Amino acid sequence: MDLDLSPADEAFRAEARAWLDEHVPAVPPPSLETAEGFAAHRVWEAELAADRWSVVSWPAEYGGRDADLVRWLVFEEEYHAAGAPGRVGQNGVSLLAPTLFEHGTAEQRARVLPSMATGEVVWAQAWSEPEAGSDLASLRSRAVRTDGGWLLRGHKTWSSRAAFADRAFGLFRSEPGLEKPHRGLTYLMFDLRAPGVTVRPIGRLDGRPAFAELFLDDVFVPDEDVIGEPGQGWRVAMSTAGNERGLTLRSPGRFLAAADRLAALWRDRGDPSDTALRERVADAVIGARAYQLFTYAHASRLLEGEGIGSESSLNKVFWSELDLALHETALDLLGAGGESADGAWCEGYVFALAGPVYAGTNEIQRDIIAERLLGLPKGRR
Amino acid sequence: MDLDLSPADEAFRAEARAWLDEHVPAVPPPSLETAEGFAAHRVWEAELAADRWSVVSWPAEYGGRDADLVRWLVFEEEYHAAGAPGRVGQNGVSLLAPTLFEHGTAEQRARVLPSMATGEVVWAQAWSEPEAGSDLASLRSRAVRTDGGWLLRGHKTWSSRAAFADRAFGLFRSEPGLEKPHRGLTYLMFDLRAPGVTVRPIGRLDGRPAFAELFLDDVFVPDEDVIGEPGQGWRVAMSTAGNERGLTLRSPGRFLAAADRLAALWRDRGDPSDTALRERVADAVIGARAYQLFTYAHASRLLEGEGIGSESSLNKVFWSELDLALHETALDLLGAGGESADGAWCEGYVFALAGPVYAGTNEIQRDIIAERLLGLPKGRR
Amino acid sequence: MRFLLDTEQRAFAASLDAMLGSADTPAAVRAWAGGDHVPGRALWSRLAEAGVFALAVPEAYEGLGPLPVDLAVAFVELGRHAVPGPVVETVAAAALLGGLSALGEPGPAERLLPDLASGKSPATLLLPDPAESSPRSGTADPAALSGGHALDADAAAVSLVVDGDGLWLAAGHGPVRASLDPARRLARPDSGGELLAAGPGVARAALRALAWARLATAAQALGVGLALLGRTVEYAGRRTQFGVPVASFQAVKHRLADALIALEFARPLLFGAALSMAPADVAAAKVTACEAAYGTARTALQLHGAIGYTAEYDLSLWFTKARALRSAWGTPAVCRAEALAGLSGGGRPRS
Amino acid sequence: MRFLLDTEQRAFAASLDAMLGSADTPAAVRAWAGGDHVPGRALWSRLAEAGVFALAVPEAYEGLGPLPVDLAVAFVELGRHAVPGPVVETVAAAALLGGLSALGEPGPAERLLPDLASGKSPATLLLPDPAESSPRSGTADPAALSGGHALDADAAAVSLVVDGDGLWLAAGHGPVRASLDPARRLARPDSGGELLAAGPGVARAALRALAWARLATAAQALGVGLALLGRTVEYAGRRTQFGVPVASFQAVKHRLADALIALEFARPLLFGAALSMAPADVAAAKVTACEAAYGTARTALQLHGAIGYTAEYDLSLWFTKARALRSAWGTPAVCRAEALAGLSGGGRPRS
Repeated sequence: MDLDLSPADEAFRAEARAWLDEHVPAVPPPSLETAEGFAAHRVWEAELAADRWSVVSWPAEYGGRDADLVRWLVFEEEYHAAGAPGRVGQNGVSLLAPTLFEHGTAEQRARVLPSMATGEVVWAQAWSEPEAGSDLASLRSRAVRTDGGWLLRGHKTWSSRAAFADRAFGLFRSEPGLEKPHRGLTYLMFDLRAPGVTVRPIGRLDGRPAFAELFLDDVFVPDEDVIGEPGQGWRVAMSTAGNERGLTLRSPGRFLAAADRLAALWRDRGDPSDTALRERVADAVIGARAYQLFTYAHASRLLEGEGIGSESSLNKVFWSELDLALHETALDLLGAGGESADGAWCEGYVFALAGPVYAGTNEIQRDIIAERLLGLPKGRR
Repeated sequence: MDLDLSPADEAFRAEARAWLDEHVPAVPPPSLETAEGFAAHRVWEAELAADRWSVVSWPAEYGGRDADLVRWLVFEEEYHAAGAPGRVGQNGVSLLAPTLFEHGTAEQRARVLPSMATGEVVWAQAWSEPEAGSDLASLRSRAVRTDGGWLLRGHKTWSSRAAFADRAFGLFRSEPGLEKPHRGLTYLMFDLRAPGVTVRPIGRLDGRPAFAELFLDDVFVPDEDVIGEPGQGWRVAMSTAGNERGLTLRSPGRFLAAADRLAALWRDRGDPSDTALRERVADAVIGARAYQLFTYAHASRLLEGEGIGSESSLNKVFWSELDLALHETALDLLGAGGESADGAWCEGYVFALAGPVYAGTNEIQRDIIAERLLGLPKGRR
Repeated sequence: MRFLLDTEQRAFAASLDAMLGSADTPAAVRAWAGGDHVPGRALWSRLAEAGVFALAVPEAYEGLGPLPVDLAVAFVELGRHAVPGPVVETVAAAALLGGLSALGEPGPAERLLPDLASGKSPATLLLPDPAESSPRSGTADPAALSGGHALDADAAAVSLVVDGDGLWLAAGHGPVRASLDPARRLARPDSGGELLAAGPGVARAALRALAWARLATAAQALGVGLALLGRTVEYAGRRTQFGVPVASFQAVKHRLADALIALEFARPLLFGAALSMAPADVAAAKVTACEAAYGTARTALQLHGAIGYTAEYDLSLWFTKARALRSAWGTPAVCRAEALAGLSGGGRPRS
Repeated sequence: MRFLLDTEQRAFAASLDAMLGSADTPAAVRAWAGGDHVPGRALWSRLAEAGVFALAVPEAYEGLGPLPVDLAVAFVELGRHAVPGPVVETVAAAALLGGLSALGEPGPAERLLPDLASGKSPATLLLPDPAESSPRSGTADPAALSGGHALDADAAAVSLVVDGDGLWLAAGHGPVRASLDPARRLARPDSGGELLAAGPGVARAALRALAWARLATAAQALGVGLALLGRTVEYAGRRTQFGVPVASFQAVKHRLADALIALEFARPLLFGAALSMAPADVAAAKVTACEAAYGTARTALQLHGAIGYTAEYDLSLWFTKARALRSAWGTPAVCRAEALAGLSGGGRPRS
């Protein structure tokens, strides 16, 4: 048992750190959830890509560095510690790309991945529908067979980044009426500027359009943009839903960096004798460290060939509650001034509030933990 | 809207305070959960009764003072503020006596109440059975008809005080096999020293016999010790289960006094700059005050003739969690020394631990609150 | 001893509830957040007509008060409907001016109070952190009480600033900054302006204003929490997932039950504080109501799922207010410390 | 980078688990609580044979160590079975003596360590509150670290007392006081006795002993928590109320899920601390494991209902230990402060 990086991994860390020290902008770009901020973040992705830092875990042929899991974690730590900008291409890189690596054709990969790596094409996810939140199998949007492709009809919502993104991917019901709702779904990619697509941005709590509704009215999608077999979309989506570099092993780097900023805020602005706040700062710092070490243990198991199991539900509950506690503590540390919406802590707080809801609510995660990890009887869900 | 006591009520408070100042022993008697402590507490009850302070809310003819709800609350505040001993007769006074007032015969009242008021006869409750905890309707112990009375057979448990008490009361199944489990139960009083009764004390977490198991092997109970009609026991028991002076309006005096002791401990032993503990002390003090005021509002509604509703579930959850938080805070304030089992805080902590479990677990109370007060759909329980 | 609202007080609450419920208050909130004060001012006038602001103004100055219990009744309804604007600040300004008058300085009261009572002049207020009554607050910010801003100074006709022993009528204000609650607009009143009063009475009157501000905030927070709970109960009963109403899940039921417990035990603290107006009682009510409201807000957001998180769905109006009120007019840490300092001892009722 | 126990370490855990599981450990716990040390000493010998105490003793003194990772592995199993006696204290005493030896004072180590390693001499230890490493603890108790007692001094063959720069071998002890955990017997070692060592090295070695005590306590607490969770999962699946297993209620399931989350995130902190033995890492592991164990204990008690509350049902053995360990060798407040002081900064792995 050890936590030591190999000399090659340490060299990788040093190279990443040096590049970031040189390139990370001193003044962060405007919020990702504004038109100008979105554009600025594309420019940053291009800068990353130019030196092959935008998708380190991808194969070199698609612009990556073939980084294994440990190096990916190291890169993420360095990236967030350097205070580098948010990743506008995250949905594509962590959700769509793994699916393409596993189920896409060589042609799809060659066509889609390079422009994703550079930020030239930004992808939005289109999973949820108004009546299908955590209960994803109850999707109603349809893909209807047509000559040379499919016509998409329906209504998607909570589509992150879709207010400004270029393309989207999601599941559509191609064989309606089957008895099992998980069957008959098809995984498709489509253009957000295609005829028939209406994008309606939805304001977040703070009014910023962090997601959008998509109204799809006979949107044509050519056969080449179907991933995997038609009707097999659920299996295609699920096989990478737990992708290790995405939500499952959600980067500890982000929480470590936030905990460090919180500790610094505490040292700068905190009243040293206010142990009530000090304990909450300590819990956040300890929690970030626990999450990092848990992730290293998880990564070690994966590197030994173990699969990802239901323990990803432990992750989800832990990081989402940590993130929220961390930001609530920061706002409380700022006192009445914490109400001000200008600051990074306030934006981070609004972002963190969504954590316990998306990617499977924490209630559902707790059901999964109880049933699959503890073996308790399945209740009605 | 006011919180002012009438001059007569203030005079009552002053009289109680003066009597308690004079009589409360400087050195508290040994723990109620020991043989010698139990005996000492009986002596104290006799002393209270001699000056008609043992059952203030009872009619004068049975040794009381006809105190209304407000005076009862006032008395309780004074009693606990004075640090007076625990009440060994509590089970009888708060559970059995209200039932006798409502459903007993004049003969039963005359026979049972005076010796209860003096502590000469101490009563234990005998509700629970091994397979019937919160689900009280599933009782299995039987009362079998015999000449001039009933024979009790079965197994009761978690009988508070039964290790040292004289008599007990409880529900027994007199008409087995009925379809609805709440039917066919009879409410009986019986002698814990009668032939056929085996009392097996059960040690609490700290080893003290705070309750007992009762094994009943054809224990004869004369007809005169049935309360209400045979077969109507559930109705008889439930009609006073929410008795206002018992568990429902659980005396705020006890929590106020404990909060005051905690605040005093904080002033004596706390590190003033340790705001983490200070906040918990403050929450306990505020919570005790909230509970007091909530109870005054509740009492005001009762005095206007409103019945007791499901809001008693709000009470139960609140006081049991307050009591536990209060004692956990005190132990934490004592630091590593809090581990010592000698102190009153440690005994209080062990006592408080049972609060969220007995008299309907807090889980069941939350179900009731959700369904009856908020109108949420009844789930499976 | 009758610790219950009387029939008249309940009728007052019901009439405010009905009035605000039919006035499209959410639209007024959104307009206010965008800097358009017209619908909010119309609402303000109706509240004034109902006597809300007059409750904080002595009868000598065309008011009905001071009547803190009735004020608390009204502010629960204002919170329930997420009414925008410097409602708390206007009450606090009235308490300050009324207090100054009682201390022998009636001039500013004579001049300003009638228009506060009538609703003609919404007011705002910036108080210094009262060191004597505020133990350490967990922040080094010198203006911990308000973050250095006065709420809605851009909409107020009267901006009062207490600075040491001086009470100033500010002439203008700095740039408006966004709050986490878009309907709260933060600006620092310009320093200087007209000196309305000076002397030790100003600081004493400021403490009185602080107590009234906290009482009104506590009441508003309780109303915010009740609205959040009510909306969430309704939504969870309607929304289905996995084929059943969300409200039938036990975990959902228990979270809602806990929210009700927290709110219903904040309520007696609020009215107990209104009866005594003792600083410790008011601080206890403030922290308890605000924590209950924020806890309910978190529950509401979680149980609504993504829709609760959107600006266009009304839930956000209450959610963001619950968060903002929590730190307004004294953080939870400050209020707990004051409550502990004043409440402990005796175990006997205080009134 | 391979942050996983190896096959040998897992086998070691499994063998201890099997041995303790077949040894009627609960009976030994109850005997110990009653002052009968015979079954507990028999268990002690078997643990020593398995090498548990030798893991804290350097090879030069007939030990196998120091091997903190393996020690943590062992102590998780000791906690899982609620093993009685001064197990943590013996390890801490060994760390102290080994530390002194490394600082050039081998005499006490030569004399005492072999018997600690072999299980012949259970040891206990009283350290002063190390002011330099312990920020304010929230109590004015001068002996905040241990409440002024040494655990099980009546059963220990070696009672060490650090007093300033002096290390003493105590000759006897005061009266035995009950702990909330009946299997923990508290006594104050007599002052004086034999002076084993003196000088600044003693205080440095005492800090090392504190780190080892906290590591072992954290591991023990994790095992206690895992045992409580396992027993409760089993009981809730078996116990029916209202016609269904208690474990099928969603509220029950969620409480158990939360307990698992807390314990499983304490585990990597424990082993990370064992790898670095940095005081901040050890403090973080101590507070996190102890809070997780106590939280699980509360859940276990609540979900068992009345039976969990009885002395004769085994659950109480773990419940009371979870509570006692929480404040032993550094309260949560002390450990949080030390963790914060040492962990913050960098956001990069420490090892």
